[in-house]
Amino acid sequence: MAKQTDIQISICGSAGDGTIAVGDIFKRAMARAGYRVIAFDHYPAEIRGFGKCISRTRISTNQVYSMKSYSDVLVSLNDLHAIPHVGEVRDYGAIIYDSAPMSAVAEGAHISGHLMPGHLPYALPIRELSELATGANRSRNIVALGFIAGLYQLPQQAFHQAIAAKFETKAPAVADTALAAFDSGFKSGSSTYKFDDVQIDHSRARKNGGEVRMMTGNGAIAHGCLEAGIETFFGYPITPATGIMERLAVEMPRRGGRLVQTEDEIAAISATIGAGYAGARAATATSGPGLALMAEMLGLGVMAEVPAVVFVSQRGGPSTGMPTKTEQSDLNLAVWGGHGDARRIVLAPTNVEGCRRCAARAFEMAEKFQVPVIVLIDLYLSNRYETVFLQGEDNFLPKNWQRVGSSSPGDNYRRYELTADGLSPRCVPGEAGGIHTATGLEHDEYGHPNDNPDVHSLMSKKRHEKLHDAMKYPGINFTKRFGDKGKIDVGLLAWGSTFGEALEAVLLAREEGIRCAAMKVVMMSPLPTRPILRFCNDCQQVLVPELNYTGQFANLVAGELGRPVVRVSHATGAPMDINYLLTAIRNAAKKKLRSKTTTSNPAKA
Amino acid sequence: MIPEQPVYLEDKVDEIRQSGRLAYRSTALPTWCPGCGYYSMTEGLVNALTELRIKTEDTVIVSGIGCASRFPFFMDTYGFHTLHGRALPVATGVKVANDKLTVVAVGGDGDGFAIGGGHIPHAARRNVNITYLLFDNGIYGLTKGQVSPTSATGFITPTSPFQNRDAPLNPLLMLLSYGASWVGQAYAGWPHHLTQLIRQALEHPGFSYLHVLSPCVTFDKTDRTYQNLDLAVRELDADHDSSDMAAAMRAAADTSTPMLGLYYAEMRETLGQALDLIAARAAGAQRIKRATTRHRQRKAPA
Amino acid sequence: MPSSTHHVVLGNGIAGNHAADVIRKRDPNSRITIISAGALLFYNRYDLPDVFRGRHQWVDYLVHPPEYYESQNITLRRKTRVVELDPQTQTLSLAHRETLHYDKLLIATGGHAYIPARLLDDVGLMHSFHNFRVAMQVQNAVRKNGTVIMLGGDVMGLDLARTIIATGHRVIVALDNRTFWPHEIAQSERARYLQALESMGLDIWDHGKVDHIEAGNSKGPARQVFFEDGSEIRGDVVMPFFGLVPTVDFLATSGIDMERGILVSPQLQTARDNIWAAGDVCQIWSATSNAYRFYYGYRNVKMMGEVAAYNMTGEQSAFESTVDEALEVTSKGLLHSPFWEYD
Amino acid sequence: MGNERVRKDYLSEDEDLSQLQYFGERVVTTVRFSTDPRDIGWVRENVPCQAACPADTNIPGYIRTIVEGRYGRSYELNRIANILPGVLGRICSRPCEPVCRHGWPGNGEPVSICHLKRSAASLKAESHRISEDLYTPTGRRIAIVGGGPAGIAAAHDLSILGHNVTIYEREARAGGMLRYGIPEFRLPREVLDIEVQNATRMGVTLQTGVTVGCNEGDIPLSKLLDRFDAVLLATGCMAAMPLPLRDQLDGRDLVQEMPNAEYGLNFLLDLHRGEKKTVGRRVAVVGAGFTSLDCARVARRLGAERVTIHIRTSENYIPVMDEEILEAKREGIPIRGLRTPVALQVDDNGLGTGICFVQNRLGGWRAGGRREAIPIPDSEFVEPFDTLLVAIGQRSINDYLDLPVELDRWGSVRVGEDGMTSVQGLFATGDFVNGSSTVIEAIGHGRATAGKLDSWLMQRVRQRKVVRIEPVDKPVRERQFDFIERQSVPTATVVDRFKGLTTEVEQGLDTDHSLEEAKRCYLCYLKYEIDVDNCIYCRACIEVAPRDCIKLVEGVEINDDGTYGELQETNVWRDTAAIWIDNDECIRCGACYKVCPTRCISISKNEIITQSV
Repeated sequence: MAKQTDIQISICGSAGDGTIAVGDIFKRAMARAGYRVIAFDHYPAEIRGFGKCISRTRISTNQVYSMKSYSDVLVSLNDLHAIPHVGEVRDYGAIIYDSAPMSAVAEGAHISGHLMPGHLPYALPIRELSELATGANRSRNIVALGFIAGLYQLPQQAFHQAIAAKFETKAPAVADTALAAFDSGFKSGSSTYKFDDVQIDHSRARKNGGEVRMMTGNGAIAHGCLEAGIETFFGYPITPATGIMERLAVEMPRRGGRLVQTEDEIAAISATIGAGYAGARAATATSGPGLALMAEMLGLGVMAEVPAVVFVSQRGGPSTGMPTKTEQSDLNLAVWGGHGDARRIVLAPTNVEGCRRCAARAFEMAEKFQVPVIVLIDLYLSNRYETVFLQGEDNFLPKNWQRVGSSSPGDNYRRYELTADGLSPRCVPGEAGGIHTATGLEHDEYGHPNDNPDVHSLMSKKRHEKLHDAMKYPGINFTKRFGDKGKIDVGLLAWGSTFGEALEAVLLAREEGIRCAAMKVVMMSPLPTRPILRFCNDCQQVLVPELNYTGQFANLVAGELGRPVVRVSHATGAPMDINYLLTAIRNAAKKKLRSKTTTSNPAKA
Repeated sequence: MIPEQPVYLEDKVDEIRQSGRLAYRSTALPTWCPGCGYYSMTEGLVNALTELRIKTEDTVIVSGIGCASRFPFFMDTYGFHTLHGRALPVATGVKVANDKLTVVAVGGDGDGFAIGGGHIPHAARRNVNITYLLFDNGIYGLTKGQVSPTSATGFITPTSPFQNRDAPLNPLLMLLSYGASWVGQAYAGWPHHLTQLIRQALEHPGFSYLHVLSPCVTFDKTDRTYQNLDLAVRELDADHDSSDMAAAMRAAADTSTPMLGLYYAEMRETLGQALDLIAARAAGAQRIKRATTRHRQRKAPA
Repeated sequence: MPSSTHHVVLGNGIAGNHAADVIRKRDPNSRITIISAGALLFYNRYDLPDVFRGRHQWVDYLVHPPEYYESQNITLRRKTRVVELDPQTQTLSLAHRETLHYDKLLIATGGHAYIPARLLDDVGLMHSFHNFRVAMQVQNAVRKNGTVIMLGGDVMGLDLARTIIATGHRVIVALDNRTFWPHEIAQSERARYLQALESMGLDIWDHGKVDHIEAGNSKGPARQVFFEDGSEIRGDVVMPFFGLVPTVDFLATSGIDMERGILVSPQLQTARDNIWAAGDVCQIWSATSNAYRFYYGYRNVKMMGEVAAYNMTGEQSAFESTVDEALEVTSKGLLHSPFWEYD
Repeated sequence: MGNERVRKDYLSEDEDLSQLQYFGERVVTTVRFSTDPRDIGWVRENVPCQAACPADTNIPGYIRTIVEGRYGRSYELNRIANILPGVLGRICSRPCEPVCRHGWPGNGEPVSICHLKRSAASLKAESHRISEDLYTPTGRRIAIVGGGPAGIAAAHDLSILGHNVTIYEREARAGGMLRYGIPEFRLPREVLDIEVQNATRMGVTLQTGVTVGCNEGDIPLSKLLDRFDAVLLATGCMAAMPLPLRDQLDGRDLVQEMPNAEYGLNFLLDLHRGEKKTVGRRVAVVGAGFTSLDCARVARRLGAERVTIHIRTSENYIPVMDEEILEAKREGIPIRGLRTPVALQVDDNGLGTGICFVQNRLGGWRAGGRREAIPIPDSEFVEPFDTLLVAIGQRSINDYLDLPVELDRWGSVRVGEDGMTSVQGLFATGDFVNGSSTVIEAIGHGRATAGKLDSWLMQRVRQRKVVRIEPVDKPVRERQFDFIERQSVPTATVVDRFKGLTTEVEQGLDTDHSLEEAKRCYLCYLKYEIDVDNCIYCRACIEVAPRDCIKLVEGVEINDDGTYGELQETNVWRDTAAIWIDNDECIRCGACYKVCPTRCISISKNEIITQSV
């Protein structure tokens, strides 16, 4: 069929069923096979035991940036957890479950009793197959995986490699077992008559899948850090940002980088600022609660003009909130958080590829503009997988800060020299002639404390205006418009992970004939108001979808543009619901029609 | 005192000029209260750095908030005046970023043990190779004389008008139990002794903690004055074994007559060494891993 | 009356689905569960021959769209096999080790192809036609202008044969005493009926009993059938059409009276309370013939389902067949069976 | 009186920490002696009183010993310098007091150094024994012409140095001006007698009533020169300066011709030789020096009703201590200023009736803080008198020289660096060389010349000045001392004074007042120094300093003569090589010493002493 591949597979199980692991193998295998992948796992806040795990993977011929609102296939490794998710499978989608559970189940406790009439059941003796193939039932997940691969005739080779890679650190026997389980699943999948209408267009799979990498937002950030030659990282574990540190903990030492787990977020940002001051490419990563703790030190970074990169992955708040749920409610904190006029750069990538690019560029920008840079993502983006091209690498700049300003080291050196663009010559410890004291106190050009009114106003101006050029920084699209060109009925102004859903919704809306477009905004601070305003002026209505209750981005935009926008806030802890968004678009379009009819007539007359 | 050999001030002055000591000073005059022990600490550090021939550009002094916060401004070394209680983590960052630097964190008892108290144990256990000069005057000087974690019980201040009822901390015992690899105590009134201890602290590879007793000449005229400290302090017994933790703790426990000198010192892997080791291990691990991967891929298609 | 009565219907066939339909009408609030061993929603098996006419989408065979089940609030459990029935506790044991409680149970599991014992070894080499999936397999297995070998040749087979021949294939019927099942054919009449078959385009192969079946070699037809007299024929598929046997294996321990099928009263009531049966699975007491007998054909089965449904919901009506069961030869000399008719 | 406490502070060996607020123990190292120009220069510069004293008196030294109650030692310290403490404690012109640091702007009144000298002399124990460091006899013979202060001082020193000294004194008794010029109510003769006796009793031969001169009966100078290894002329200025008058023919001196007019000097000399002097009802005294004041006051005591002193400028500008002027006024003697005598009115029988003055206005300054007086034309007026005493100055007499001695253009002998005149072996000293000056200057000069003479005789320098540097283990002053008022000296009532010529006017300070006054002294010879090795540059000292006396310095200039020059002040931290106590500004209050957290401030006593070599 000509139809391009675009399927979403959900694997649902209980912690310990290897749900996430098998989902991981699946998406990596699909990436190897050359499909574009986006995946988002849901796992429980509980450390161990029976929490629900869902691994959702959407594979497509061309990269997409959001999950579908429905799944095409659901695999149940644990019916109790899977049953509530049966409804997310579309009509004529497939549901795969174990037809031979180990122990008797109470009435209604088996998923087969919960399928919707439109679903296609695949009752598979998963456990038995696992035991048959491996002598144990621990490989149920991989049997199921094999079954899917077999059922849809996915390339076995890719899965073999993915499994091998997955278990390469374990004893060889582990991988052998896994492979055996997979093959048995694959066999039964291949021999099962396929009723569902889940279609995969094998012809369109890129044959040279190797150059495509599978990454989470966290992984991409880590990757970007490494590409940027990160030298030091200080972090404190916090969901959902921990993954960044864990990845770097493995990779940085191999490249001579240094990573220290600090005693708290305050220490983490402190050490990062310290390292930045000392000239290292330094970063830390945290989530909302951690960022709140870091606010004060960020103020210091701004005042002392010390480069530092802070990766923030938002989660449900306030307070401890919902550590394993996603939300975009730390925008205010990231942009305004802290005391005083502490303007900093805030980047909010909208997809995994963006995470990597922003992460790498963040170091360059922090260095160039001598200011802390916050890269703001959320749990959804942190944990979701996407395939990322590493082909045609953006060539990220190596560490260097040009000597701007007239005063050169040694010769009447002024660390905070007032220059045209507000950027001052930076020296770091070890450089003779560059000696200075960085301080959180207001200071003169030499860095000497000075609270004289002129000095304060001049320096405040410097600290703010030097960031104007940040909006021109090459290598990142700080804003980008998608969808219909020119005047449109509905425009979506979206940021962060939500942009993916916004784009999806816009595409669906256009299929319904609504003239609409979406603009992604990647730079939150300073806000690139000019392009945003241009976009808004093209729109009858501007919707700002975001995952928070108060509409923080809407407030930011409305505030800076002085233009009303429609808040489409969605604070459930889940990614933006495409249908919800679609409805909002429809309504906006309707409203616009009404207003047109009422207003246009007198205009004509 | 008049030395046996006639010493003329201007000769001394020339000597000082030649010594290069002054190069470590900034141009700005220190703004501490006259008589403040910080001057003693400054000179001690200046002299120690001079003796050790550490280049000014290779020295970084990190301060938090409090009377110590201005410390870097009075030195012509690299300096970082950071936030209340955060000198240690920032210093750690600087050191991790560049091991070649000589990093000195300075702070007061409030900065160190109140708001920053959480950082000390970790700097100590990590054994990050920096020197922490803690200036203990048992009071918040910058905010005009409130009680601090090391204020004596019964101390009366604007925030403890009916006497401070809290028991003071025993910083030396804390640091010893935190596993600081070098713990010493000095007294601002003994500048030569202080200098020597700072020198040792700087030379020690690892986290060196020097507790510097000093009065607050402005806000404490009654309790911890130079007079009282002069009478109270004494040197550690000549036979004190600085490798004997128990002995060090016994000495530290005696708060009535604070003893000055090196309490405890041990050689231990520093954070820098640890990170290098990790890097080496990581490099090794990578090789092993590739091997297994190849092995897998041969097998997989079967 | 708001009823939480759980009506469980075993079988996703004509009887079961019509019963469910009636139960819903008569008791809008009751719980209705249909249990099906198959994967699909209710579809009309009488249409299955169309697979030879290029009707390959199972969706096209559905009697009801998915929405129907939602609107009727009928739960359809597919891929679900019942392994045991316990009338005492009114529970069903399902293959996946779930138990299901019922208040009123209708057994409409129908029947499945009868395979003579001597052919059991060769089951793997024969194609059945009882559901969409196997029907598709047959359709796939038969080459263009290929040959289909039908063993026996009951009315279902003959019905299928009509389509296969119409789509340009050849059908060989290996005669047997169950040919024309379930019609009882007097020896005297037999030749006339065979005549009619031939005039319908079937090839008659009258060489007695089949000895065994073999898979053909790579080239050439896929199957060879050897007869006891040493003769052999070749074709793409071999399909057994020896009539049906009721699907009642899971009732072994249930203590329900059975002969070949489930023995029921004219009200389709089994010997057990709250259990009815309908369709090909049951033998109904006939006062006229003083015997328990089977009734076949779409209309009978549909009727049984409805009667059972009425009685399950409080009626006491009896089943009476309105179908003339005679096999006839039309004026054109073609065969016609009333069991081929459905609406 | 705080007396007891203070004594305790300073005397007790075991210090009481609570009262002396300084910390820790000093390591007192040994005393050392220095000839380093920096040390000598330091004392010279930082002890202004001693620098101002012609006799180089260790003033802080003797004042401190008074505070310590060691009057005897105090007396000795004085005597080492001027050999006549009791005398100078009364009539010294006190060049030290105007320069006293305590008198500097902002510091209040100078210490009454002179009165304390007197206290030392008068309060010392009955049993006090003076000490002399005698040199072995040299056998050299020296003749000194003139037994005035200069002569006596020189004689004392030379005799101590082991020479045989003979004083030839024209008058009946030694003492010169002290005995014949100064009235007894200022200088009781018994004091003079004892001290002259003390000065001359170590083998000095006094030949009184013997005139050296050219008249018969006189001993010719040339002869002395033959008989002695050296001769020292110390004949002072024993002649009055003539009053220049309009239309006064050459050679004539109306003052001498007039019976009721006289030169003040002669008036006093005669008086003290025992002549019976009388004065009229109205006495006009012309002149602005001690002599004129003495004449006026004597005249009052002799019964004159109206005694007026006429001076050319005004009393602010005359070389007399205010006390003297004050006492004169108390005694009812008005001083009339801005007038210059131009003529005398004489009646038929040659008696002067009035003196004619021309009115002056003040002009520019002259050397020594004197003012010009510029006559106003046609402003003459006449003051009538019964007796006129003229004391406008004195000059030396050298008509007795029978040798060709080189003179300068004022007619006094010219002496070289070595104190010798143009004639080999002939030395001259005192007013005879310098012109009319003060007693202390005469003594100082006499002793200086004696030293030179000795060197010439012995062909080598036998004595030198060195700085004695002694550590002081604590500040000996307290800031509150700086606020003690200058103690005024009790004087006799005017009634009592006029009972006779001998009633001493100034009674001197008693023990308590002496102590109080002595406490005022800054003890400038104490050197406060910061040990930069120990200094933490905390500037606590600067904080407590009462004046701008402690400075941040890059260094200090050294003058060509090797003494300290200007401090190179800075306020740049990096350039601050030392914190330096500017002893020029220092008032030795000890505040810095007490506040220093590291005890890096040291105190040393720096005294110039004479050391034999």
